[in-house]
Amino acid sequence: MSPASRGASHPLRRTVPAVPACVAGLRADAAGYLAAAGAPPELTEAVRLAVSEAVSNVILHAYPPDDDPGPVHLVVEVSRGTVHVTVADEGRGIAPRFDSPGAGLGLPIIANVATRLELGPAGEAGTELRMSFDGLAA
Amino acid sequence: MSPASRGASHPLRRTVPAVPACVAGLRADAAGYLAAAGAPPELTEAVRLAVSEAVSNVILHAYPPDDDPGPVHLVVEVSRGTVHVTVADEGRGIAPRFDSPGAGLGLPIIANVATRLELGPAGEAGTELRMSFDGLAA
Amino acid sequence: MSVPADPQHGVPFGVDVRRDGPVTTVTPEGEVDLATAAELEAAVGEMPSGGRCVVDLRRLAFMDSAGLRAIMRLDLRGREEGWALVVVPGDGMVRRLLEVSRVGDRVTVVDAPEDVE
Amino acid sequence: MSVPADPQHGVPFGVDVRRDGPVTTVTPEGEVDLATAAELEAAVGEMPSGGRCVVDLRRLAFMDSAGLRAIMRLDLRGREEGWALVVVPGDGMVRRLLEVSRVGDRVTVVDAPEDVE
Ligand SMILES: Nc1ncnc2c1ncn2[C@@H]1O[C@H](COP(=O)(O)OP(=O)(O)O)[C@@H](O)[C@H]1O
Ligand SMILES: Nc1ncnc2c1ncn2[C@@H]1O[C@H](COP(=O)(O)OP(=O)(O)O)[C@@H](O)[C@H]1O
Repeated sequence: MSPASRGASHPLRRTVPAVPACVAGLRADAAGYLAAAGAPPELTEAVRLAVSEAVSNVILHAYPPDDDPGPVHLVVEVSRGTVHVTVADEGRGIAPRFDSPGAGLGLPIIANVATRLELGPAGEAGTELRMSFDGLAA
Repeated sequence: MSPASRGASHPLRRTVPAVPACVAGLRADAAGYLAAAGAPPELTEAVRLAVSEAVSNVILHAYPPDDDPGPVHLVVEVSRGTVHVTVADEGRGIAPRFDSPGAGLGLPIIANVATRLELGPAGEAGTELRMSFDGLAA
Repeated sequence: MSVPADPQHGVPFGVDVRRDGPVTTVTPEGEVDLATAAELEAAVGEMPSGGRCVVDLRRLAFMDSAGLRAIMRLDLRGREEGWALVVVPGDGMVRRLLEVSRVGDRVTVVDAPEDVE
Repeated sequence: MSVPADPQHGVPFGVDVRRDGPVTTVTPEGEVDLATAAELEAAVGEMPSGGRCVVDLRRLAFMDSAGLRAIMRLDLRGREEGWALVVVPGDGMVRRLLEVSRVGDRVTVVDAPEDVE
């Protein structure tokens, strides 16, 4: 086992308030973790983009705009050649919204760069988005 | 085992050309299957809406507009209190599209009415959307 | 939602249109989806500036996002052409869809056509 | 994509703006996301009708859908106000994002700012 893959055996875990300034740090943490795990650049780039979109969705959609921001949770882990990324919130759950500040781009971008995407409820309230990415040499 | 739940043990499978006229028949087939399986009306209604959105997405997005329509595959099955619905195509795969004829409503509506949604590649080409719905008495 | 007795054989789609001076009432029946939403939208036809279009959705057995998009486009047309769109969603799945998508926050929603003004 | 040596400490976001008669060249550096896209959009400022705004994205280390939305809004503003938007995406992740989202079909894309006309 190389030092890189040993380093990757502990998941990366972050919980921060969901504000626009947090997006850069979370995607950089995810990219740094994967680089240390020996991921090829295309894979790291796909995860950077997906984390950025998923965290932005939490900031834009999970909590009522006038409330104090709630938390966003990020977990990145590597297992048998696959990168697993989870972005979760404790917000109001997914609903279609005509007044969306986005343009319906986030989820399709994630579906495009990830191998697989899973969306479901998170604990008592909120949304959990799990993404997996193949392409890491085991 | 009631006759209804016996009837539900075989999955419903349909493959038809992805044209607008097919949406009504596929969601009616799904609803009829669930009614026969003894599903409560709210659950049947959620599946009807999700099937309608998922099949519409295949018609709108999976195949290049000028080509002959490709197939849409629908599978509905019931297992241990959960309804599993799969809608798959053999098209170009998910991509974010600014010129989308939709408005980014389909996937969030499905995420809203389903318990869980999973999106990934289907076989050699195309997209597979799996949805699960809790709430069927086992 | 009024589910037809046999969902395989629902009411076929159709739209009833009544024009009464400045008020047009459009009442679709059956199911609004990708195949039928354009027909609902087209049924509104020419509207006089200052008029009102009441879209009565209470007889629908089903509506999906294709119907939401038709309603949003009609709302936009009304704003541009200077007439008012009023939607009567009933109390079934159509109302829930309008609420969850917040389309109900953007367009005028009433309980019955008589309730306007 | 030019990944900074240490992704934790990328180049801070900034926008260089040069106005030369009818041509404004806007060159952002760093990463465009929810926190910085508004700054990119605002940097374009007042544009003369008949003018041209070149947005040179080649120095970006990262861009996501917030950047795509900013570009689409600038394109719309240009069409309304009568000036042309030209985007220089480089050959990394920004170009791939423009291509996959088809934003590259809607806005004018060139390989280098000199390539206009
Ligand atoms: N974490 C979330 N919490 C609540 N709603 C969400 C969340 N993520 C996405 N959504 C809903 O799903 C819709 C589609 O998301 P997305 O495809 O990312 O579009 P956008 O680019 O408009 O953000 C959003 O408009 C929003 O209504
Ligand atoms: N089966 C599919 N094949 C290819 N692309 C798809 C498919 N389903 C969805 N998409 C893409 O995902 C985007 C978002 O889908 P959705 O939320 O359902 O939005 P819309 O209401 O615009 O159809 C679509 O604009 C399309 O680009």
